[in-house]
Amino acid sequence: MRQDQTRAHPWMPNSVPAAKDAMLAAIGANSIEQLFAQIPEDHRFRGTFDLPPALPSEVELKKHLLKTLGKNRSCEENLSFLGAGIYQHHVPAIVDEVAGRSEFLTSVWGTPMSDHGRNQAWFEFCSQLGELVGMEFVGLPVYSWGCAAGNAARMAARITGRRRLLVPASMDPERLAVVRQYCEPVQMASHIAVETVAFDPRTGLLDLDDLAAKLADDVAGVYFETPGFLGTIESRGAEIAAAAKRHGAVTIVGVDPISLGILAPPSDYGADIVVGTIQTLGAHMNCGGGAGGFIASRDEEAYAREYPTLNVSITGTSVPGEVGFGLCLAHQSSYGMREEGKDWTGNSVYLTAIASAVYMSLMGPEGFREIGELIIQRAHYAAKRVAEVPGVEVVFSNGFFKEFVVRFDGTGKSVAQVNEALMAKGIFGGKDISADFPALGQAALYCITEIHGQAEIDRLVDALKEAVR
Amino acid sequence: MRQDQTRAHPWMPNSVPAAKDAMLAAIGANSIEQLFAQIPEDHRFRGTFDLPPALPSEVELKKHLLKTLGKNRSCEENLSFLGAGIYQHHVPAIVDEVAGRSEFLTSVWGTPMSDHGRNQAWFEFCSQLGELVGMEFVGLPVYSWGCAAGNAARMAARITGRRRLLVPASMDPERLAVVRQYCEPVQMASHIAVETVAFDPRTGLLDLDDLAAKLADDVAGVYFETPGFLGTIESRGAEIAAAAKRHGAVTIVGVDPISLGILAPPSDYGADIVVGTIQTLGAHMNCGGGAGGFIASRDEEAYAREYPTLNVSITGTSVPGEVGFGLCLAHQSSYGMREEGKDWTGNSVYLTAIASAVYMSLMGPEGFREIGELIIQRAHYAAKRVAEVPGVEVVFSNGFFKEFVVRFDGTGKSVAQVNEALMAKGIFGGKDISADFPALGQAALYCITEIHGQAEIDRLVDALKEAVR
Amino acid sequence: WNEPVVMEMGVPGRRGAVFPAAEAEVAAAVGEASSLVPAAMRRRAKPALPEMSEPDVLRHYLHLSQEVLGMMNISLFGTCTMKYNSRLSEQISLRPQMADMHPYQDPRTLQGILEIVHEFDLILRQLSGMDQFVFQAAGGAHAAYTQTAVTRGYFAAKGELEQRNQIITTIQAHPCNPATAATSGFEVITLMLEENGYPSIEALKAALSNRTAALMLNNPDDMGIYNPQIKEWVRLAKEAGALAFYDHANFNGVMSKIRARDLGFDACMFMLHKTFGGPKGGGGPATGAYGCSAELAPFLPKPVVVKDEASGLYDLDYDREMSVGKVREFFGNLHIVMRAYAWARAMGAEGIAEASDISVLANNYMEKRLLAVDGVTKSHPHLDEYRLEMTRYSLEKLKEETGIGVAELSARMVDFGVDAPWLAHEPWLVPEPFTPEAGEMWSKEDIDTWCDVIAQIAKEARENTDHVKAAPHNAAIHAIDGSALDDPARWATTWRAYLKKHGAQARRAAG
Amino acid sequence: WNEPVVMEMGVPGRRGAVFPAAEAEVAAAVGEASSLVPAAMRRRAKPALPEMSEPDVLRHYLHLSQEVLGMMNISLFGTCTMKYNSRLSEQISLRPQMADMHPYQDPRTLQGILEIVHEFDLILRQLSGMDQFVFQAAGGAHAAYTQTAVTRGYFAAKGELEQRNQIITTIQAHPCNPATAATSGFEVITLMLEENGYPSIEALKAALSNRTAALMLNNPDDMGIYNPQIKEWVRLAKEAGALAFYDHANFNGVMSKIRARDLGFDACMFMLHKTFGGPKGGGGPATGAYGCSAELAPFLPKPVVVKDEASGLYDLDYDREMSVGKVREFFGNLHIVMRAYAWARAMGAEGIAEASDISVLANNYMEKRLLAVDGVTKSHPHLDEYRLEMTRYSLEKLKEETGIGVAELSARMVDFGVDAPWLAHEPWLVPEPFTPEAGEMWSKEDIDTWCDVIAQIAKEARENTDHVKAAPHNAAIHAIDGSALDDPARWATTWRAYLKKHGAQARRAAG
Repeated sequence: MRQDQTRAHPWMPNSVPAAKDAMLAAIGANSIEQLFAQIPEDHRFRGTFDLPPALPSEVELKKHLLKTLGKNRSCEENLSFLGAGIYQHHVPAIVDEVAGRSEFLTSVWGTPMSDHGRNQAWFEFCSQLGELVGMEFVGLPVYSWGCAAGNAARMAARITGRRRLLVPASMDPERLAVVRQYCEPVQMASHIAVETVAFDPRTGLLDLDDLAAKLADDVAGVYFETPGFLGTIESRGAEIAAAAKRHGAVTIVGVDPISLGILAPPSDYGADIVVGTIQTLGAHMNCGGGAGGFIASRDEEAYAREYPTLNVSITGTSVPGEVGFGLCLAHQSSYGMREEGKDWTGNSVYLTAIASAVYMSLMGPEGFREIGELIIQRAHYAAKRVAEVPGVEVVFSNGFFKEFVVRFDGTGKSVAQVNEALMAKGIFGGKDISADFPALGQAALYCITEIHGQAEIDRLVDALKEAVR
Repeated sequence: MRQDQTRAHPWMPNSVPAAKDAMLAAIGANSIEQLFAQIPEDHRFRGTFDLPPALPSEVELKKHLLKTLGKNRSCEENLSFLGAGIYQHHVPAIVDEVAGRSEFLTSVWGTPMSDHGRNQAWFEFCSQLGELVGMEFVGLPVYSWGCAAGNAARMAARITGRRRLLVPASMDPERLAVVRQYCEPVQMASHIAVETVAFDPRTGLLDLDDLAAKLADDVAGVYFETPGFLGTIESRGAEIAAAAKRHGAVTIVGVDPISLGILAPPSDYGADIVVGTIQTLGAHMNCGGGAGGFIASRDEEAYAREYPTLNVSITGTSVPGEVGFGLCLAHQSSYGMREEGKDWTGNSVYLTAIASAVYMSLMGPEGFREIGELIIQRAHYAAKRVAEVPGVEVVFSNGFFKEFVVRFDGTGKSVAQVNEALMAKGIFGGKDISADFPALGQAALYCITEIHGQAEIDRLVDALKEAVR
Repeated sequence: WNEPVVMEMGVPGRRGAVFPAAEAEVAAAVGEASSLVPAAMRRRAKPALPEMSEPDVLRHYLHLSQEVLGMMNISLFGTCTMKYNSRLSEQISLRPQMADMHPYQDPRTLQGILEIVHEFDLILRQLSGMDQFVFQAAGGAHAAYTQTAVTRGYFAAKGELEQRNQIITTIQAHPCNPATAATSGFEVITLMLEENGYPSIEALKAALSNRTAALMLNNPDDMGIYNPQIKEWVRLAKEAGALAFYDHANFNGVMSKIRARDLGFDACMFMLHKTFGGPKGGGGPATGAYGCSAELAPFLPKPVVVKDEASGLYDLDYDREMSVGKVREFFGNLHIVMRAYAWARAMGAEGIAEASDISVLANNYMEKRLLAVDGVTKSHPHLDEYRLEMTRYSLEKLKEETGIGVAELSARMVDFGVDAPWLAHEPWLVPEPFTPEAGEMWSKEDIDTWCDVIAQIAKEARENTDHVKAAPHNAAIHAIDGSALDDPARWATTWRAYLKKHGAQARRAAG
Repeated sequence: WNEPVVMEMGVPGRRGAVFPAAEAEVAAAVGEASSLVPAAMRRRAKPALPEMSEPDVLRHYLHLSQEVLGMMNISLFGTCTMKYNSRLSEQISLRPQMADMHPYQDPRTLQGILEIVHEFDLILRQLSGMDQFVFQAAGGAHAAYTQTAVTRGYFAAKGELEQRNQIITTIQAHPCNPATAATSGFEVITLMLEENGYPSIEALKAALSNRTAALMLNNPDDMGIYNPQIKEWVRLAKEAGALAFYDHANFNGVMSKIRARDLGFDACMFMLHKTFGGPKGGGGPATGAYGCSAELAPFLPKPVVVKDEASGLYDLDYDREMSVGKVREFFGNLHIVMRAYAWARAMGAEGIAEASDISVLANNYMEKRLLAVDGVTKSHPHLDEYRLEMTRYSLEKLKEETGIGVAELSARMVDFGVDAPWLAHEPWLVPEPFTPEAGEMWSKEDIDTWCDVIAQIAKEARENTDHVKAAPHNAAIHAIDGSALDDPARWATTWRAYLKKHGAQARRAAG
């Protein structure tokens, strides 16, 4: 066996003894150990780490990683109808290419001059997203849609000085859990009470009577989504926003921006703050790691001054006609004011913002229209076909965008049983929501995107027919 | 159905009607058809092309390509022992990264100043390869090892004014076929006669008696390889080169440079021209598309002036101390002299040269040593273990690098039968060479590289034991 | 070079991405798309996005990438522990078995990624002594937030949450600690540094009480000084009934040398996107690995990856009654966890220890070089100890003597093709601060080059002050006008706002 | 910016790629590696390669990539028909199902790639009218060579090869035609252009004889002029017993408009790496698709991909008795064929026709713009026809008037961030020639910008001649010293040779 003890590690240029010796000599130290003298001996760990063996050789490491990941079964090899917050949309190749460019991928922070290209790309992300949602002020993204909603709720509370938030009872339980986290538990003095507003069991839309009953002058914000978690397009957004406005509450709308080529921008129906996902704009699912959220609003100072995000503004330079980009309203962040800052700011999903910028540039207005039309048509086709399966029912059979709820009660099978049968055929059935929404029965949320052609939908229907037999 | 007739194609910015109209207006033409007026009507194709439907949508195109390529079974998912000129070596990730950089990938030709980085990378390819093979003059790569050997044979013929070439009878039939093509059929006035020299059936090495018998003062070149096609290391290179020299013939040596961390550079044993593959230096197999060849020699004018390759030289610039790179000896190419040029020059595998440059920089002297040691040890281990399988014999049981010949005659099975059994277990057995080398019996050429660990070799042995039962 | 803003580019009708029309049978079955959208919700005006072809979009963003210096040359970006980001991991991250995985797939189809999460959890447990890690936090600050959420859960379960509403931190702890504590509803008590470079035990004692929920701090902080009393701190905190959280943002300096749990901490966090070799990407996707003791584990956000030792199968445990719920949807940025796992495997225990060694050695070497520059000083100059992985320097002297401070230095560095270092988090305890970090990935030559640039600029500051002040001269753009950035009448985070506020003059000619 | 040559970089002992030691059992079974190498063949001196870490290698080559202009901005590189290279194809090319395929796998495991080859063959048959394509040639010139090899095989089979030892081409045919003909042992007869921009029928008749093996030509050639007598040419060639080969290097101008076989040609070739959207990569990996009539097909290099229509299975047919053998090992650069297939599918028949339309339209638009520049003229100015996909221009007038010719123009263009166009193959029939090609991937705006640069330089040539002559001013390096390149005492294609010839002075300080 070769002695590898002294072999330099490929990722550490200074692991060459000569480099270490030269640096030790320069600082007048005899050993590296000496450099750690300030750590008291009784703090030191002197044991051995029980770590798996090192794989400094790339050929070995690659083999190991591929073998391990090879135990996964992906949505590319299989046919997946899972959505519920993470969506299998097509990621154009140039999105990966740009986001993978070493310059962007490894970029840290320099000056507005040395970061110019990245800052511009971020500004372009905000600018394009602003066009989609119809808003003028857009921050850099936060971790997820849920986090964006949580931040927006806190913004509303700060703006209004109130501490109640109304959300739809049909909201994604996962996303709702995040919002509740952000709104703090009841023991905290600054707790924001999150209350759910019922939804109409026939349409999936918000129950306006229940909303009216709960709306009052102590409500900070009314949050609703379109399309909502159950897939439905909230058609009475303007009425909801008007009701909120009457009570001085902030209207917060959650959207999946990939729908906005055919759906009205929330600004059209009165949204004050818009939040949503950016995962659908060019991010891979990454087992949920593709999540990313945004916050947008009108460019009003009262709103702008409550943003917890990094914000990039266009500005001039010392040369007339030249533009550059810099952080704006930086001081209100936690970097500027620590605990006095707006919530907190930190690393988020800023590379995804670049990916999304590329995605939106590639799509343009017509790309968004086409994809929206294609998805809504195929989703309705899928719903129609699925409803033909004996015993299977589509709960909200119209007024949805890409997701719809399928109830299996009539088949005598549970969602789990159906999905097990589908999996055996290489199909990942819709997300089981029967535990979260018991009123809907044995229900699953199916998702259709542009990757599901008629052939794939027909394949699902055939498999379902067998599965429910 | 949407009318797509007028939809602009994503890859053609000017497919927008407005752009076409503006250009037509500028040139004063009424229609595009008018621009083709100079083509006589009876030349025009007026039919319809029976092409498969267009897939301008990337999501559809990707689906189609993945589905089609999904019918392949790759050497990553399977365990392959195929070599014989294309080898499954590990391609470091940064090699793909650099070769895939848009700047290199799409580069055409500008000026030495605008192409500076690429020219430097090419120079670095030549410089590093020169160190490996021990030569000072290295051209940019040609299509393949066989093409390089063919070009070298023609160089030898031009240098010596002679028209006989001696090659080993153990040579790769595929590579030999290319050399014969380059040496022209007997009907041509400039035909170079290619004659094979026998090999020792016990060792696989060149039969020096047969060589002596065929060497004469009309021989332009003696070509041999190490490791040779049958895997063996030609240990008497110096004697062969000396014999060639005595007769005024050029010694041409073919090498797989990945062996040169542990094998002597051909300059050490008298090579005048060195050729070989660059596929092993960072190119994917690509079903054979990874092939690439190189030509190197001492930096003597008589040799340099016969190169058919593009050649890049370092030089100064108008600023003292600054270096640049330019094409050297360009005029002797077919670009400079058409039919009077040295063979011909054209697009080759120049991007692979960059990949190989990265590969060699990453490897360094110790990387080449380690990989050579690892491969030769594992290959011998494999040979030893395979020889334990009842009825199976390793023909040249030592003195080889990464490939060795396995004879199955003792098992009563043909190579085809054995390989069929292996394939059922996800193993691609060695290349069947029984038709090309009938004297070796039912023989297959097995290849071991750094990707084959002991576990993979043991798996092969187990599978072979079952296969020959 | 003058790359236009994408909003100025394109031509009507030009297309980048196109999609097929729905299949004939699909269209026949459901009708026009517009008929499927409730009338009130149909989009009327098209979004004013650019209309571009694919090659034009690609080239635009490639050009922007060319206008980023980042880590393409030498960037000793402090407080971030920047590392080499293996291209192998990037390749693998695009494999369908990573990229095209859905979090709600049946766990039986997620065995590879769950194994990686679990194995990496075990690695971090070794390095920290903690009993369980989760990866739901999407950044280091988010992991600090996780700490505050877990703290709430822990004390809520004990019925003490209303009482214990204070979190103690130090002025040099990363701002995310006080900020997340405040966001979680806690009152923040900040201890100041004293002469030794860390707050005194007395100050801590004065702050601790039965209202203290937790201690949140870094050690060493950006000064590179290790608080040798930290064990006593933790003891005191626990004595007061509080939790102790170790923000390991500065882990490189103590990696393999100490373990948070051994020192008594209840929880800690690691930044996988930095310390463990994930790419920073300008700021994420990131992962804050949050680890804690068995006592706190029941309160962790759910789900947690668990292994059934009998079957060897991995699963997602959602059935955690005491869990504080979610800090973000799903399980975390698992593509970053994968990269961190790959990094840890490539390094191994010895490599990880060596990375810490080299990082501290290189920092001290850099210190030697920087303090040789006339005008550069360091924080707490009276302390003789070798600093750990970074040191805070000051240009106060240079600024006084020449007018060139860290802002001017940063701008001028760009002209040399090297990027500016991190300065310091606010508040600036040290005037004109900067905090480079050599880490283990930059060679001695790189560090020398970087220090040469500082020395050169310090020289220029005296000899050619105006030239430095007018920098950069060779960057993509010239010095930006910062005055608009906080002016409501002029800031513009979108092109829409820009056009609105700056009107016709905003429209530069494209190209 | 001053990136050192890699041979100057590194530090002894530094490592980039490492490999494990052989497993203990392996080592025990076979002994030391050195014992396995025959003593005479052991390497004694290590190769003097750089010793670098992985991040340093990556950064070095990323820096070099940044010093290439290429198609990152506007490059109207003539005679190459540059196209958009889809990034989707690049992604897919790295999939194991493409990259990790071995040519000697059982064809049953190659069905995907063989299907692509076969389907693409069918597409090219449609576009050319030919009966069979092969993809063994690794470039356009190599396809021309394939033609000469097939020509030899065809006439050898007829027993006429010794007699038919001449190939006729034209002075504007790509140099690879005469060069490969000569390499194959043929005598080359070159016809000169006449007033109409192509050689006369009379000249052809004079050249044809029973010694003629083949005619090899482009149409249009780089002048953009279509030879309307081409059908008659082919008829005359065949009447003389010769073969006719159509080099479709300039296919964009006639793509979908004519078919080589319809005009009577026996064979043709397409450059998949250019015309069909494969990346040029600075010059390959490339593919010359060679197609021919059923009469010539038996002589094609082997193997040929065939489809069994009954089973639908694809196979490699090696059993071709008349085959001329091989022009390169294996079946071709199938990863380039895959890209070309993807391109053809993305474009479809209509897209391909439109690409030709746009390409010719854009060329004529560019001509309008360029001829408006004082000092620019075009070849055969007396001809009124619209040119096809490219036109040859001349700076003769500008050169005479200002001393600025194409060399100076090219160098100066770099300063504007646009790349120089192709000038012309030798011999330069037109003085100071240049041959831009707009193609279908550059927008009208791009063409305008490019023409603006030419106009600007022409203006500068008169107003600030020395500035133009000293160009480039803003490139990675300054104008190179060309005098060393053909001087045996000074040229150096390797660092070894450089050190030898230039000695100590060659050693620049690294960095």
